[in-house]
Amino acid sequence: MRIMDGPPGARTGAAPLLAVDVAGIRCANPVWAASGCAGYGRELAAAWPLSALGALCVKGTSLEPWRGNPGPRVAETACGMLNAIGLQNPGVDHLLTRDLPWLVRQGTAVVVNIVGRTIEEYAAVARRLGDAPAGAVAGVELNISCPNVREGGLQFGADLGAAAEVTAAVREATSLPLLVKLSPNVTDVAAFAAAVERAGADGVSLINTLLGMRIDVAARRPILANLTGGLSGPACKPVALRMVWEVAGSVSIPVVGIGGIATGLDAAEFLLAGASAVQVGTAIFRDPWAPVRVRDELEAWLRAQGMASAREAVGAGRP
Amino acid sequence: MRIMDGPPGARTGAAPLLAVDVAGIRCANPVWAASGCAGYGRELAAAWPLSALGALCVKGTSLEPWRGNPGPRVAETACGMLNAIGLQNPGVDHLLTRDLPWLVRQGTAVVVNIVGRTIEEYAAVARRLGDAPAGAVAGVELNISCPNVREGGLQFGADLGAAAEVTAAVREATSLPLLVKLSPNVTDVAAFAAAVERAGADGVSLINTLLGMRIDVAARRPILANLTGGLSGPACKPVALRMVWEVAGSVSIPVVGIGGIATGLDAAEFLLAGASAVQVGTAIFRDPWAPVRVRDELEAWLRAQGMASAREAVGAGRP
Amino acid sequence: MEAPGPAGGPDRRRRSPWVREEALVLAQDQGGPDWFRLLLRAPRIAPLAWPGQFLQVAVRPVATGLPGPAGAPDLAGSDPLLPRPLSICTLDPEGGSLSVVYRVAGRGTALLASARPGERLALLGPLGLSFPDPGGAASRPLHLVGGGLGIPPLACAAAWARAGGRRPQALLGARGAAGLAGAAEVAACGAPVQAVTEDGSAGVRGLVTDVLRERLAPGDEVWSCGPPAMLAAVQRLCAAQGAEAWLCVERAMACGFGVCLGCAVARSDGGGFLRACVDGPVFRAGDVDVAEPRR
Amino acid sequence: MEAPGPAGGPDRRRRSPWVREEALVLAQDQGGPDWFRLLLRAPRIAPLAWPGQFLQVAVRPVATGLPGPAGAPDLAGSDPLLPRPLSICTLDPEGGSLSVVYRVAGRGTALLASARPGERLALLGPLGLSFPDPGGAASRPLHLVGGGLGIPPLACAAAWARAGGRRPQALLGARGAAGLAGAAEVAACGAPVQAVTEDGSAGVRGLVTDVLRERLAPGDEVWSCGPPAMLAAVQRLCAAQGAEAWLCVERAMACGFGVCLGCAVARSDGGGFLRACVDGPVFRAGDVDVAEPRR
Ligand SMILES: Cc1cc2nc3c(=O)[nH]c(=O)nc-3n(C[C@H](O)[C@H](O)[C@H](O)COP(=O)(O)OP(=O)(O)OC[C@H]3O[C@@H](n4cnc5c(N)ncnc54)[C@H](O)[C@@H]3O)c2cc1C
Ligand SMILES: Cc1cc2nc3c(=O)[nH]c(=O)nc-3n(C[C@H](O)[C@H](O)[C@H](O)COP(=O)(O)OP(=O)(O)OC[C@H]3O[C@@H](n4cnc5c(N)ncnc54)[C@H](O)[C@@H]3O)c2cc1C
Ligand SMILES: Cc1cc2nc3c(=O)[nH]c(=O)nc-3n(C[C@H](O)[C@H](O)[C@H](O)COP(=O)(O)O)c2cc1C
Ligand SMILES: Cc1cc2nc3c(=O)[nH]c(=O)nc-3n(C[C@H](O)[C@H](O)[C@H](O)COP(=O)(O)O)c2cc1C
Ligand code: FES
Ligand code: FES
Repeated sequence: MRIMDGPPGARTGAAPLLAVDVAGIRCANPVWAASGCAGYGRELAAAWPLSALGALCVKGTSLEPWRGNPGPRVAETACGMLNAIGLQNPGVDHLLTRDLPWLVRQGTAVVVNIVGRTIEEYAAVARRLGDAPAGAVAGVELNISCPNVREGGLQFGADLGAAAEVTAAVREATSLPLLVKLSPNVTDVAAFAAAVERAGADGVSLINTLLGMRIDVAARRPILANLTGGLSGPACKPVALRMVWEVAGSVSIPVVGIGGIATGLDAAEFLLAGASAVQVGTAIFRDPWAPVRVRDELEAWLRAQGMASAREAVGAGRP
Repeated sequence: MRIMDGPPGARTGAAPLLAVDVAGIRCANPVWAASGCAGYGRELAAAWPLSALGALCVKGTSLEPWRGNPGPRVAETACGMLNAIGLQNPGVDHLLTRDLPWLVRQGTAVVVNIVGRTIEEYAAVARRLGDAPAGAVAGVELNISCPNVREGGLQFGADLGAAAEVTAAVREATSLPLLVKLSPNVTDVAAFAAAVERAGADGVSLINTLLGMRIDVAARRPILANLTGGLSGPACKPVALRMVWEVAGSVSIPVVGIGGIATGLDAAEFLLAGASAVQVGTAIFRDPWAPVRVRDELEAWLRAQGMASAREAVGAGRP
Repeated sequence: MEAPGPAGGPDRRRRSPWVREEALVLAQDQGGPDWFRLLLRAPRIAPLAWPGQFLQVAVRPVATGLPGPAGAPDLAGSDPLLPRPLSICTLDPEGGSLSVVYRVAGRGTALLASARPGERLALLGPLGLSFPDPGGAASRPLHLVGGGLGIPPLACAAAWARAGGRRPQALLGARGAAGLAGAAEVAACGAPVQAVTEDGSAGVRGLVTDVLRERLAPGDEVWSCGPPAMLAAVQRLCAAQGAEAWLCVERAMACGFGVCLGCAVARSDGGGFLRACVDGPVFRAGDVDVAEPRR
Repeated sequence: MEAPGPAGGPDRRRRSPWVREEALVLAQDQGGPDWFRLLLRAPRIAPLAWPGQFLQVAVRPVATGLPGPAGAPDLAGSDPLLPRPLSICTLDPEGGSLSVVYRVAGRGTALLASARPGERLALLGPLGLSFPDPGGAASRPLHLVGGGLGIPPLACAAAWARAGGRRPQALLGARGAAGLAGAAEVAACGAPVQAVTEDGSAGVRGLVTDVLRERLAPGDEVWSCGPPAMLAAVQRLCAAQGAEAWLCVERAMACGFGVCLGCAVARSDGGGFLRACVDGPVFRAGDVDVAEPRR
């Protein structure tokens, strides 16, 4: 397999099959890299051209730099892993001045995952993204679902009113396409999707990680310093797929599916359930080439199914 | 390893190490078989004496026989499986007249998992259990958490008020030890535990399955006839353990840990997190001897840790 | 729960106590583009087994001799989580061996195809109810009707019928010649084989039921295994002709020994569901609705 | 993010482009009660590697030649999900081979121990920053200080130092003789070895730092790898003596190439965290707080 090395446009000509527009984010293909699993793209760019991605969601970015949690921060589980990174990131200014200009040159759509401790901080990050050159930021992914920070995570993602409020504030602060990233740690994820839709979201992405734990039986204490962490990887895929199915059936904005996607057929399941695009996260740790492989396998599947475009698959598994 | 073949009492003498009392249910050891994963014990009894179990939770039992869902009812996932059995069962009369007398002779504590479509039905099943000979039923496990039925499952398990109400009604209807089996498909499982504690539960058991889905990409539709199903097995263990940790830290009634337990060390994790006993479910499908193996491995671990009793491990992983 | 009561004659199916055994892979060979034969030494299970019964096969070899950390017996891991149900194809109770013939249908069977001689596979079995005991009706015609991966269990079935004094005739169908997995074993077990292929690449062109229709007489006995559509056609044909039919029904399974209720087969009388794993997989045709609702 | 700026002299650590390679298992042998040596043919990775760098090793062999169903490339499955980081022990860039020496610490390494010659293991590497280039200071004393499973990377480090004209001296510690995993390789790579064991079963009785204290002079250079407590002691000793120390620090990892931020190592200046995988694993002693907060 030859990895493309032109800009997305180059591929669009060759394979319009894969091109998608998600909530106003135009992508060469529906396979994105998930936030926190691809850094700011530099490491992966050493392996393959980032333009092979539909979009890259950068690590959760805050107004000021965040330290993150002490270690251990990761632990493996059956077909999955727990992480409690705690949103370590160098802040939005670093992104704007250092990483974004470089990313733009790589020719991939950049989606900025934003985090904050307060509604004002979220809005401020979104506003700061307005300082980027036009077109540099393809979209904003509002992360109200990190289970690993005391403030700025589930406090917004598990409260319908707060979710709507922060969405509305960020909507005010930016005219960029706005995705809201939902938490699976709620009773009724469709209600959250509906709430943020009403508050002005252009799309939703889900799932973020499921809150989980492991205990070291020899040391007799939780393995992660943070005690709990977020479960990701194939283990969480059935839950993610069910939530995408529920949400896609209840809102009219596009849905980006995330959770345990490691193969093209995994991606196909999410498209059939109603996702317009998918994100590959944990699979990257196992195989840095995973997003490119997923894209190629998805393309092969679409062709085998005789589908004329990825859009044709979206929701095609629904009754 | 020789499997004991006397009544629990015989073992209690030999290994008081493992004996536990959970919410008034006296067990030879803290390893139970989970509801729906051991039927009514007859099939497993062909492999090993049921008296090796701490307790056996029978299949969810309703007032009248329930048909269950059409197939396919099961599908494998990464390190887990989905089921949508739909609580097929022959009803409480069948249990009382056919299975319970036989079970009592096996010398294991019998916990009856009860289900209903309405609060009245739940209460009626509990009341009928009063017709059993004294001591035949060791306890009731009130299942308000089956994700696979329209009525009588999450309708109670995902609504704080309804959960309390059905608990109170069943409490009224029986004087047997009462466990309430909680759903993981909620935002705040500890709130449910607190609500049922206030309503009269003697203990809680958790987790029931996580709602999930798989799609057949060739057929382009969900694999399960019921569309969604419940995720069980090792994949869900980190979520289960985290919920047990949360609940054990917030109620004063005992907690029975369930979810992905397949080894003695898995069981140890749940005990350290605060569970007084554990249930083995899906692991039985992979290895019918799993509960006995888990018990023996747990015993070996307790000895290696120099613990004088299983009770000593309960909560010992908490700060 | 017990097996359903007989409705139309004595229930001659057999059940066995099941055991767990780490069977030794004696040989594995590829029989067609997508199917394999696996010969196993299973001295505990083989003597207990009857034709029509199946095994739950763990698709990854047992991890023996690993320097495992204490208390972590599950080194092989839990992916795939569940064993795979496979019918017994040939059976040598005295020699303590048996074989399965299987199609690579997905990941589990693909992993199984990588098992090498000398490795050990964990089996649970023999499971389920067998075909009915063939003895005591030497002159009664017995048709073994198999389609695709329903053919393999008819091999030991043929041998059993022969041993019981019967003269079974096999009608084995597939899309093409390459799909006649296990047909050679059926013939070797003593049943004359008429192959029937949809593309005519082996035997006669058509469907097994086309040929069965010509051969079947009232009072005949039919043992059949194959895809749901074929079983349904056999069922109709036998009902119309007044023949006694026994169908081996496959369903997605979790446990394979009766505790999960995953393998539901609808009762034909509308009275709910039976379990393919313990109430079958061989059912009297009249007792069940073989068409799986969804796939 | 780039490697931290040098604080006290030029940063002579090397980084390599990393690649993926399905390496051939040439040999595997058990070196002690709980540790193994694994020799791999990795003609792409070996020529790129520098001592101190590590590999991400998939613990299950690549499932090659399986008749896989189309579109399911991940036959091996995802349990264990993550590869395991292992340091390069010996290195033959021209021959295209390398070895790792590892302890069976849990399920992943236990599975790795079942890899057999002829099988292929997926590797990612070489990862991280190497020990500092040893060249250009021929007369400067270099102490290689290793403890337990921190010993293996000092083998190729010794060879590199020798090739750079240095005369490295190795101080290798373990609880007992059986724990000196990789000590033979270090010696074979040209560094005279002084073993130090806590029970006195090999070399002198005591801790490596006891011996290092006697040998160390201001201006000396120390490369060290081992458990956190040992590294912390080496760090203190070198700071007190005015020696330059480079420490190879291990942390639980997910990706191993810098994207997950799982492998946090606290900066000694309080300025947050570095990544063990790309900002290390070899760090200048003064830059990091080697004690892992929790375990
Ligand atoms: C009692 C019984 C006996 C069987 N005997 C044989 C046999 O002798 N030879 C043989 O080749 N196959 C047999 N099967 C079918 C075999 O069990 C499945 O093909 C196998 O489980 C597929 O596993 P997999 O991991 O390769 O595929 P998966 O990835 O699990 O699935 C691949 C495809 O197989 C389907 N499938 C999964 N489980 C079953 C099932 N239990 N029955 C039917 N389809 C299923 C799935 O829907 C999917 O389309 C039997 C099944 C049963 C229930
Ligand atoms: C850069 C680097 C180089 C390493 N080089 C070597 C080497 O050359 N030889 C060697 O034997 N080991 C080395 N290790 C440690 C090795 O990676 C772990 O022992 C291994 O990952 C354990 O995997 P497991 O599945 O067997 O055990 P698990 O079941 O995952 O864990 C077993 C125990 O190991 C601990 N552990 C898990 N991951 C790590 C980790 N990354 N570092 C330290 N402890 C961990 C766990 O806390 C647990 O107590 C290195 C680690 C790193 C980060
Ligand atoms: C190490 C790690 C770091 C993550 N960081 C972020 C983050 O910064 N922002 C965010 O929205 N999601 C973050 N996530 C969640 C992922 O983007 C994704 O939603 C989740 O991992 C499920 O997908 P997966 O199973 O493909 O990994 C992180 C996940 C992991 C594993
Ligand atoms: C096939 C199947 C049937 C089940 N039936 C019931 C049931 O009738 N009542 C109930 O409370 N839980 C039922 N459960 C849930 C289990 O008791 C248990 O809570 C869950 O499976 C998680 O544990 P595990 O991972 O060990 O299986 C069922 C689970 C499975 C897999
Ligand atoms: S497969 Fe479990 S009851 Fe049949
Ligand atoms: S292990 Fe992922 S950043 Fe270091």
